[in-house]
Amino acid sequence: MGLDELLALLKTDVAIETIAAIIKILVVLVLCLQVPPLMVWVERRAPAMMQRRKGPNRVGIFKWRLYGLIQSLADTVKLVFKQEIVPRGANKVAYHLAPIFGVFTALLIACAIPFGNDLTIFGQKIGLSVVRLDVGFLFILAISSLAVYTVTLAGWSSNSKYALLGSLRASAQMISYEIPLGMSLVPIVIIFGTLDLNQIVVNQGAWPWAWGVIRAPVSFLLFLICMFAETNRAPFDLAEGESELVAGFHTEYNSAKFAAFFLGEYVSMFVLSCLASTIFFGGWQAPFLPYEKIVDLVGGYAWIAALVGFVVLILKACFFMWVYVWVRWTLPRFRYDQLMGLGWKFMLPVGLVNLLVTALVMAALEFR
Amino acid sequence: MLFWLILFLPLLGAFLNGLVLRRASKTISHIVGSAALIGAFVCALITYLDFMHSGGQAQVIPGMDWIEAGSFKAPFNYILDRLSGMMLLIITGIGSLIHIYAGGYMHEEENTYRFFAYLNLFVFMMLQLVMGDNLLVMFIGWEGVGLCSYLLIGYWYESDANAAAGMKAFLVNRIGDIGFLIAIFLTFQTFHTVSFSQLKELVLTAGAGLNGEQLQAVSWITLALFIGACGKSAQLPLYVWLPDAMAGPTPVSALIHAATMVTAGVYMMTRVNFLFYLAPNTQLIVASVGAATALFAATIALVQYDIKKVLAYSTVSQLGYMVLGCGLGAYTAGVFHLFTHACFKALLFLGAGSVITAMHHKQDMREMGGLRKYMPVTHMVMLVGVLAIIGFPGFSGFFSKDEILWKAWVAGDRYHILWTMGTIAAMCTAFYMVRLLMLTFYGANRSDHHTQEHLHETSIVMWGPLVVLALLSFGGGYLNVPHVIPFPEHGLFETYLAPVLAIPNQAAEHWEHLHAEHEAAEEWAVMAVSVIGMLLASFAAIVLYGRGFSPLTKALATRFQGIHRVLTNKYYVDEFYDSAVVMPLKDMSYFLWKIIDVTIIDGIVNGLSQACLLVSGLTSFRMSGSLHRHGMVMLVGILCMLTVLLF
Amino acid sequence: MFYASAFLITICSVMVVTNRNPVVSAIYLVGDLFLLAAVYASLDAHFVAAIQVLVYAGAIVVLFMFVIMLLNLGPEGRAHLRIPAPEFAVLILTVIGFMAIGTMLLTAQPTGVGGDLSAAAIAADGGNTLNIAKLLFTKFLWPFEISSILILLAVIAAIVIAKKDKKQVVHG
Amino acid sequence: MVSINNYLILATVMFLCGTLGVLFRRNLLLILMSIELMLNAVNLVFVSGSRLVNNLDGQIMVFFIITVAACEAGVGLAMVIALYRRYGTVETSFLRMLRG
Repeated sequence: MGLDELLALLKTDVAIETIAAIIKILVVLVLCLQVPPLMVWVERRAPAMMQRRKGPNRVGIFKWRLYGLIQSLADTVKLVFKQEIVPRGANKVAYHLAPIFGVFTALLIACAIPFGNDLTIFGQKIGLSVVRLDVGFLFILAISSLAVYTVTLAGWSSNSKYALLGSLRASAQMISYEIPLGMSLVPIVIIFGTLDLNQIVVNQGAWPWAWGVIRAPVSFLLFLICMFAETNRAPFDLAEGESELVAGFHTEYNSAKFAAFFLGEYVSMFVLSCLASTIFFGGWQAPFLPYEKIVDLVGGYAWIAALVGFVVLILKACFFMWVYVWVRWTLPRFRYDQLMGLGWKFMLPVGLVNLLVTALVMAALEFR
Repeated sequence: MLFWLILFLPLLGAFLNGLVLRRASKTISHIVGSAALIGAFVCALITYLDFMHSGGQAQVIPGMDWIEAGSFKAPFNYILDRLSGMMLLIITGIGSLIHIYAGGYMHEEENTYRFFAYLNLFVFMMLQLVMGDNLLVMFIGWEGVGLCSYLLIGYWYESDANAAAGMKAFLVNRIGDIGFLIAIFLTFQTFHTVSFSQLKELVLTAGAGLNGEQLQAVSWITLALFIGACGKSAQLPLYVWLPDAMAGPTPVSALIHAATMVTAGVYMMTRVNFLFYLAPNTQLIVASVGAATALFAATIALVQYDIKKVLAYSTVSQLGYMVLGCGLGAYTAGVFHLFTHACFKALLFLGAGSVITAMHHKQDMREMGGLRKYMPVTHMVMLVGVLAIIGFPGFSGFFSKDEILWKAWVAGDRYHILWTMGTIAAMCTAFYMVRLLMLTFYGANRSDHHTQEHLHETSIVMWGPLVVLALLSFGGGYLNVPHVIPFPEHGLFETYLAPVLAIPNQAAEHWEHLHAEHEAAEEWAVMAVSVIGMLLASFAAIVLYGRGFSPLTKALATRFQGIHRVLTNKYYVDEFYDSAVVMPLKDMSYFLWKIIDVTIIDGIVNGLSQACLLVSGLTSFRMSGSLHRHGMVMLVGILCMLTVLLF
Repeated sequence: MFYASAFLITICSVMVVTNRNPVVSAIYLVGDLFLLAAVYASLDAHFVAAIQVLVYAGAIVVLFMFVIMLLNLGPEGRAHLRIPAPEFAVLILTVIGFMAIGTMLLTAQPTGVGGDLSAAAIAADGGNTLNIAKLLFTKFLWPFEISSILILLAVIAAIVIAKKDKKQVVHG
Repeated sequence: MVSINNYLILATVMFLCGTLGVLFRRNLLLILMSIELMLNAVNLVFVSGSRLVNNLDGQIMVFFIITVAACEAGVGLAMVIALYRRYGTVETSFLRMLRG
């Protein structure tokens, strides 16, 4: 087989699609896997900064300490190499499945997030998300509803009271906040008229006043609150509740599986941040710089423009990650009944009213 | 628009009074109730003038659709013609006066909102009855006024007697209502419509006339309708409720049981006069019953001491005259008497009400007397009322009652007996009305000291309406002056009502005598007989009761002890009904309850359930109660069915 | 793709029914539902696939798990599959019946116009979801509204049934 | 393109599993799960049938079935909880109230 034939084979649609898919998967995977170590570092340094202390700063390779960044690496190594202990009476299958499931769902959601506009390579249209779904929105909701299994399985299978209590709390919380989450997103669908995430980004445009956060501010607030609840983060971290339940559903986990929970949690935080940016903050759209303009600026190379969009999205997501940390170290923890009350008696009605108002306004605009 | 205001202003008043203003003072209830009626009267007057101005042709005002089932249609349509227009004015006009008066009469009562709400509702229902263009809408009004009558008779429901009187009125009316209902069914079956305007057109334009079968049906329809009228208009034998209905407040007696509701039967018969003309046999019955009622009730009234009872029997008697008029085919005379009677009987009742108020709610005439000097205005208006009802020449009753008697005289030889009864009843009327006047206003006062001290004329709210009614009672008669009497205008009312009355060609022959010419001397003679009889009777009453009870009264009472006792006890009709109808009914109900219901029906039901228990007890031994067993049996069954279906 | 899913679905279904432990059964059920969603997606019914995961896997089975955990149900005894003889006959009968139906289905020749709901056709028509939405709010509007009332009733019924006699209300 | 017969066979197998589960398991929760399995088999038939006859009505039916299933699960589980609270078991072999 000559080189020409090989090239020709590579230029077929199937080949291009396959190669693009592999690249996309790799990029997203690597990106997601880099998040937790970084976040661990941020979560240690940021409160230190807020509380006027130093935080971890000793670990370094030779003399490069990188503000303690290496600490995360050391922790990871430590976690992975620890002895694995499975509690007696644990359900083995479920016990091993739970952390994997956590990472799995988080990464699955990441698949649907558009990191850039559609590219045309060798005459083949490639969507810059791992899977380009016309029901991406529903996909995300569906998969995020699976996240609750991680908690449930982990808590139940470890054969421990604390874990079971933590997981009951967490799963009730996640089921409850699933509903306002969906409610907060429906107005977006109404406004932008599509379930395709990339199309939503395109419809928002580059001008910040046309972004989702301006058009549906109530939705954004609801989504933000649900984001915290869905990831079991402070101020909704009752599932862990260190002071009461030791560590909630993952009390009985250690070593690599504990690391996997960590991984899953941070990845899902990151993914939700990306989602928030995508839906409410214009996604990969750089503010004030329309995509076509960027393409013009860089001399017609669409892939450079796509790269710019990618970076913009990551930056936006980083902002939300920062909000996570910020809130965690600012607000105290809710009481359980307060949490449930907030979800059912406040968020849900507000979400419904918001939905109704949005629908009415959109109908009115259409009639006009 | 104005038309709908007439209908719905009273309803609005009832609504406001009954539901909204429950906590309001009685002054406000009074003002709201009266204002609704006065507003309705003004609207009615404007509508009426407008209607007459445009020629006075009957018109149907479409409302909304109501019942539609196949060919059966009963929309809420309203009819506005000369008859209903006149009734409209009577109801709202006299109604307004009575409402105003009621404010004074009910002054010492609590919770008058209820009273005015019922009264307004009554007016609304009465308007429904009068304005409805089909039998069904009329029936709604018919039942509605019955209901209001029941509510108002039992207004002072704390007393058992009042509640019982209300119940009696309601139940007796039921008998008549059944007649009415049967008439509606028969009408629809025969003519396939219940609308008055369509019926009229159908009957009058039927080329060769109705066939024998239809004529037969018409006889039954009219008979059934007359039974309904008997109930509502208190004719023999269903009159018994009306005297008892005097338990209600006097304005109610005036409005409902004298002026308006009780005339509903007469109105209804006039409304379908074209059917009655077709049924001479029914007409004969109607006339006979009317004359009999007139005489019967008048004789009872001779010996009553309760002022309202006297008036009640007089009302029954006068209604008898109206019915007699209708039965003679002289609907003009009947309706004209209805009109004059509405005025003077309302006047008499309200006057009696004033007297009762002054007497601290004592109604027995034996305790009254000499009130003339305490209540001059009331005395004057009552005098006018009495002169009107006894048919004193020049007053309205003279014109209307004599017209009916004259029609009875000319109807033919066999009707002379009816004329005789009517004339005797007129003499009785003169006697008891003058007796009432004498016992109440003349002679010495017989009340106790305490009452005597507080005797005084009533307020203007009460005597104001009386004066208006007195004027009407006096002047009303000149609307229909007989031809023989020299007067600028003759028979205005007859001309007025002529378009409403229609004798079908088929029956024209039978009713020829209505238009026959008679010698003036004959008419003068008949008139003279009744006037002389009236004067004699009045004189007798003055002699007997002019200065209280003269010794002669006692002598007469002992001399004719038997008759006197029978009359005092109202011919024992109530007792007869009690033993002939009520007790058997009670016994039968008891039998139905104890034997049929408890033993047989309940026995069957209980026995069935016992049998079920027994059978299931026998068969339940195979029941495991296991869900799975049940499910499996189901599944096997389904599989079998599938097999059958598929292969 | 289909045959793999079908194989796994079959295994999962069997496991759901035969496993001793309710929680494991529930996990297999989730797997079942997930794989079915994949099958739906392969049939270009994306909306149904998403709803399947969202409602079935994400809500209904979670509810099951929740209840299992709430009642703290352990594995059943060994006897959970021991079937008395008469019932065993029914079992055999059922299996035979279903096998007969299966055979018929295998040889049946269903008629119908296939293929026009292909991915390309659907995409050209505005997408599966759009079409379903159109149908749902026009032809099936009344059933849709009635189903919403049904859900409301179910919510009320569930709360009333599961309510404790005095105060506490169980969430879920 | 996979023949529709295969989908139907798969649905039959699922339905069979569900039926057997309903009939032979003693645990109420398992019975409810088996019912879900049966409903899913029906859904599969609907979706593949919808594809076969080129009509989206089938998918709408699935939508409604899922709705009903959700209601059924909610009420059913509430009943399970109530039963458990009352009798301390969810084993059907102990629940024989149907026997009069």
